[in-house]
Amino acid sequence: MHSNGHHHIPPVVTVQEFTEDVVARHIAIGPRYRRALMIFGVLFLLGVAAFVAKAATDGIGVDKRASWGYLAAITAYLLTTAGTAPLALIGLRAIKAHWRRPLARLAELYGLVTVLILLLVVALMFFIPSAMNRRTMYFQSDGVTFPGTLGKIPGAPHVYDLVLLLALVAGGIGLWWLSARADKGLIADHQGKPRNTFWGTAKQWKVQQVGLGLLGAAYFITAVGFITFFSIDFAMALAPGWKDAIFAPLQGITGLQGGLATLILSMYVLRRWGHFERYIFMEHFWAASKILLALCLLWFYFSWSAFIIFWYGRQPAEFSVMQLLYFGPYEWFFYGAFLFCFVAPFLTLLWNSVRKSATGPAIAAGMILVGNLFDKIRLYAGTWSVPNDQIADHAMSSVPLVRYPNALDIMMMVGAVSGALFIVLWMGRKAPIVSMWEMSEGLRLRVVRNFLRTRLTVLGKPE
Amino acid sequence: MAKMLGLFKEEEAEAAANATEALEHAGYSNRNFEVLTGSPYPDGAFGERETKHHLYVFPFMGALTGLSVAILLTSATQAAYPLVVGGKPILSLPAMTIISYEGTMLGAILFTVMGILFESRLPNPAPGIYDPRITEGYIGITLSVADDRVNAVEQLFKRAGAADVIIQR
Amino acid sequence: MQQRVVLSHEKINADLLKNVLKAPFWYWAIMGFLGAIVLVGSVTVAFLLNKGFGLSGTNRPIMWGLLIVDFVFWIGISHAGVMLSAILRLSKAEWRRPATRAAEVLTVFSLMIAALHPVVHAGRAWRIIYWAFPFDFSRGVWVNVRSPLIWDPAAIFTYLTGSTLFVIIALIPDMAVLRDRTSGLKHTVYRALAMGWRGTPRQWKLQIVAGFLLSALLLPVFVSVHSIVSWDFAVMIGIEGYHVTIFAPYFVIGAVLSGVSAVITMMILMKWMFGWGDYIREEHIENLAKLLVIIGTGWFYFFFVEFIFALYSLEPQEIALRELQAFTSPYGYLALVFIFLSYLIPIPMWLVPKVRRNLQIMFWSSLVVNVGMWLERFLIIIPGLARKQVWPFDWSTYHPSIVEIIIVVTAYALVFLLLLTFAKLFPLIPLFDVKEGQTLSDEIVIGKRRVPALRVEE
Amino acid sequence: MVSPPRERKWQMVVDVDRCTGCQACVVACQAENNIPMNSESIFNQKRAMQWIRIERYWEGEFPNVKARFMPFLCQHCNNAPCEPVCPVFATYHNNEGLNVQVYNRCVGTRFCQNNCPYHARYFNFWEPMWPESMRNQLNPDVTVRGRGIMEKCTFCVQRIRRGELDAKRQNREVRDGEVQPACAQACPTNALVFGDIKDPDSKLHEFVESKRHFLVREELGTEPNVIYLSKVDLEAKEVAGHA
Repeated sequence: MHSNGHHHIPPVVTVQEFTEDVVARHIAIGPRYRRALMIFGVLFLLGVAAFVAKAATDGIGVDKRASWGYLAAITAYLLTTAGTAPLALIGLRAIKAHWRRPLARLAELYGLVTVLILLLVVALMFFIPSAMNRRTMYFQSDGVTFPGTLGKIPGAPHVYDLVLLLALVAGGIGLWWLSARADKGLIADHQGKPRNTFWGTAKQWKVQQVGLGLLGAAYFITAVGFITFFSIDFAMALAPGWKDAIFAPLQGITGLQGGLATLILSMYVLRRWGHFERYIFMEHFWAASKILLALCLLWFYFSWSAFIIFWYGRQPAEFSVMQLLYFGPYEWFFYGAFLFCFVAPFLTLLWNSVRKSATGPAIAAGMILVGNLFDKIRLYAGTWSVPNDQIADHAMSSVPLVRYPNALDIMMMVGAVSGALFIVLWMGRKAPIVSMWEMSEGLRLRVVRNFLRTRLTVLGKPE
Repeated sequence: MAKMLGLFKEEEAEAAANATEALEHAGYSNRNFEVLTGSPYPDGAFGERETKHHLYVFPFMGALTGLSVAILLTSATQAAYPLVVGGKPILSLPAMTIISYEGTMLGAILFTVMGILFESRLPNPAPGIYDPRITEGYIGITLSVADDRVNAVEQLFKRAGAADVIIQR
Repeated sequence: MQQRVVLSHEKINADLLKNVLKAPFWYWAIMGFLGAIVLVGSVTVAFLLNKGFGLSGTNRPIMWGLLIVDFVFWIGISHAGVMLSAILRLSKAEWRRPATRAAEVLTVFSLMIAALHPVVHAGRAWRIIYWAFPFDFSRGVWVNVRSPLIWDPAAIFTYLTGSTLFVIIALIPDMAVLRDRTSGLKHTVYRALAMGWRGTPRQWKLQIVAGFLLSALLLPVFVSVHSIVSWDFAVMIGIEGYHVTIFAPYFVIGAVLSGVSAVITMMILMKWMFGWGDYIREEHIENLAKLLVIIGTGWFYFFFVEFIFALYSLEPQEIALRELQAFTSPYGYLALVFIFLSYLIPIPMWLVPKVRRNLQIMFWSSLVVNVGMWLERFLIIIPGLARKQVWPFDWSTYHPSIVEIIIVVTAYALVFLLLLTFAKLFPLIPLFDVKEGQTLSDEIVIGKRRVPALRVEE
Repeated sequence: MVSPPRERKWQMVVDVDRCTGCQACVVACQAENNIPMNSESIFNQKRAMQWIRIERYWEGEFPNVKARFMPFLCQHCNNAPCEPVCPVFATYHNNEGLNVQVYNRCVGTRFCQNNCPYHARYFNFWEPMWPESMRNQLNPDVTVRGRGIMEKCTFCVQRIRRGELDAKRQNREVRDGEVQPACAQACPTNALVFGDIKDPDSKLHEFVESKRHFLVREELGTEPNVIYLSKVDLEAKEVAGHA
């Protein structure tokens, strides 16, 4: 929808100027950048220290799960923000949205955070009991008669989650490497070094195009699959009586929302402090925030679909789950999530003028990132605090009390987030932080022409 | 005063645009003349005056109206005849939410449609000077001129390359 | 690859108004045939109302039969229109232009027919006024807003009103075209419908904005409609396999799958019937097919999760039901047909560009998807009811009676009849939308390549 | 001097151990509540109407086969799943713990029957018919239902009302055992016991305390007002003892 009035047409930048500008800025690292890198690195190390300390004091093991809920929460948080940031890009590439270009490389960088997620998930594995004789996705039982079980499968759930996650990590690294290849070559030229892998032959470009497409599809499917399994194995299956088919898809939606929010916020930072005003226009925020708005609505829709069924059913099992997740010990976290994942960003992004600005979408994105954290704490800290002896039941006999994070928990959470940002900034040095080949392609396909008495942008649609 | 309509062929849109310019040189600002086309053109393609509208206000008004009506209906009807069903509360908020939501959207849609008709000044019983060829792609420029200047404007249209000029006295 | 076809307004008018201005003989033949079916159907309905619902195949456990299955199916089809014209409009997809109106009209008519099903299906249809138009002052007792059967009419009414107005608003400029091409009574009617449209910049501007705004408003409604229909089932704790939280999005995406395939079928039919080769081109069908590959895969994910979670419960009854649904005759065979027709055959096929551009194959494969989706609804609704209770005393099976089958067939005939009637009175492809597409299409040159381009206002 | 009547909550106890499956309750109910006759074909169509039905199951292998009987009637749940789904309030919960059905409101959506976990609701597929000879046996206190509507056990509400009126006229409370639904009255083994749980000297209390006491599908949380007492199977006990 256009608001009425004249349309400010952004200036046309030639590929030439663009390349020189970005390359120059990439080669000369700024002091602010270096400082940020250092700070995040230190915070990350502190987080690791906190983890070690907590392991020493609280101990590790399936029976110690209750006190580690916040680690699970932050892992899920990273998974549904950084880990899902590439999904937004992949989707936009699939529909060939021309405004994806400035946030392409950022998304690919966030894809690298999957490595950190891998470490965290490995740590969490120690607290998850085997899938024997309880409600899981693996239907296993050792002799104890359960209907519809497959008997014994060793290693579930741990092995399967690990395999999926490894595939995800491979995909994340692959996406970045394949896309960064071309730009590395470009940088090498300007540094007078010889290109080592990528010469930009027609064949190589073709490989790039097709490869990114296939790899993207693979990453998308793996990510959805892993989120599904993770959210069930590490949350739902730990809360007896919680049988909620929509939970995994809801986590997927939350992931898309968080991922896009992460990208919008990063794009804002890049524009504001990275001085990319010439390449990142209001139009980019405008288009992105429209999708973010839709995702907020979807978040509510999915949550509501679960809630209305529980509310109507009124079965004892459903009642206790609603107590645990919505209106019981973690009610304030739920209200927080509801406010920041839906109400506030929705009311912000509702206005076209806000969507057309850079600050508005950035603020909304920030809110969503906060709300997502609340949501994860409610879900993971909540389910992890259910005592072990109930785990095989089909209804919760007692709703556990709330657990607030202690100093170590907070240090770990901060550490994890800083670790993610550290990875992004650090790898942002290896290849430019905007995807130059993709931007140049965009600049080539964008022409401004006179049409009768008005001036219009003409966008080439090669296919 | 006479109403005039200059018609330009579809493929000669450029000529039409020139004509509007010529009109402006001849002292008719773009609030005097109006451009009639058979299909939408980008804003300002013929240097016509820019459209101001408040369509975006309507859906919000409609949503508020619909929401309040729906809430009133649902809550009042439950309170009016309080029957316990399935141990659910007399004021079942989740159920009310769903109906209120539909009410809100209905209100928004109805008001928007009204807004569209109002803002585009439809229905319009007396459309004024018009020619069927416009829906065939011809571009029409219409304005009302003083009788003594009719010929001048006609010449102007012709010079710009009008296929036909219709004059209504 | 979008090829650029240059068409004059005159040609567009001539082509797209062909049927409106002068319908060929075969058109009237088809109309007569469908009319006959509808006549038989209405007599059957009257008979049913007169004799009572004992005429149906339903029995005590299986209280909801074929008509409810068909109701869900038509609601599903009705999700094509807004899905396409709204989402594609908002995402400014150029290839939406020939598809939008046909899809919207399909929405309106299938929704009307869908709404008829539960009415006919009720025990005392003549008293339905209490429910469908709920607020019955004479009795002092109001409707029960807690019942999904009250949410349903609310949602359907909103959606029907919205989409109808959507179509009407978009029709105004084309009414003007018809006004200028007709004479006599027709002319008077179309002049009234055109409401004095002249094509001023203001009117066009608002026409465009209206498209976006109404799309944005209709999208959330369209999602709510099928969600609420799904809650008709999902709120029930009395039946195994119904009380599932995922039903709402699962039904919606299934509806979109069947709806969009229905649109493909319909567009190809339009191309063949009216010879609109210049407007409905391979690339349009191809893009729709691509869209369907994504939607279908999403639907398959939901289907998988829904099924897996029935087993997740580890409750014997729940698992027994799934065995009945998937592995016991006759449902087992239906399940096999359903999964192959609605996903395993068409979706992989559509990954091949050659197939996507072959209208013959696309026509049949898109048709097949809807057969599958109809079976899906059947398999969701009937087996659960057949094993309604934990103890086998009241278990039963369901054989649709001839009466139900006739009514179902009539529903299809009626939708086609309405669509063809519309095609006689109004253009099925929005003229002004196609013309605008012509105005906005351009080319840019990169090296030796002429790339088709699009003029946009940023 | 009329004192306001005590709050009532009608409940029924079904002692599965005492039930012999003689179907007397079914016949009594049929006669009392003007339920149309069920022909064989109607049974085969699975459209038979019995407000109370005896479900019979065979247990064990021949020769030592046991017949098990389970009387089923509307459980008058406190959280009745059938009630909220009715769009026209044709069924709701009254303040005496009864799940009542209002025939005139019913439009026949059959949603309630679908959502009843006890399968206790019955739909009039046809206009109910009685042979000429039976016309005079119709109970004047009970509505004759038309086709296309739902009906189900009412705990013989007409008898409850009669009892209440008598009590009121004599300016006293309803005595325990004074009000009897047709089924309970007809049961030769007293397997069905009806009463008012709010009545301190009701004989329901002893059963409710019994350790054989169970509710059908308790996990659904419907809180039925019909309480079942489980079967006592001595042999089974022995078998269990040996094992």
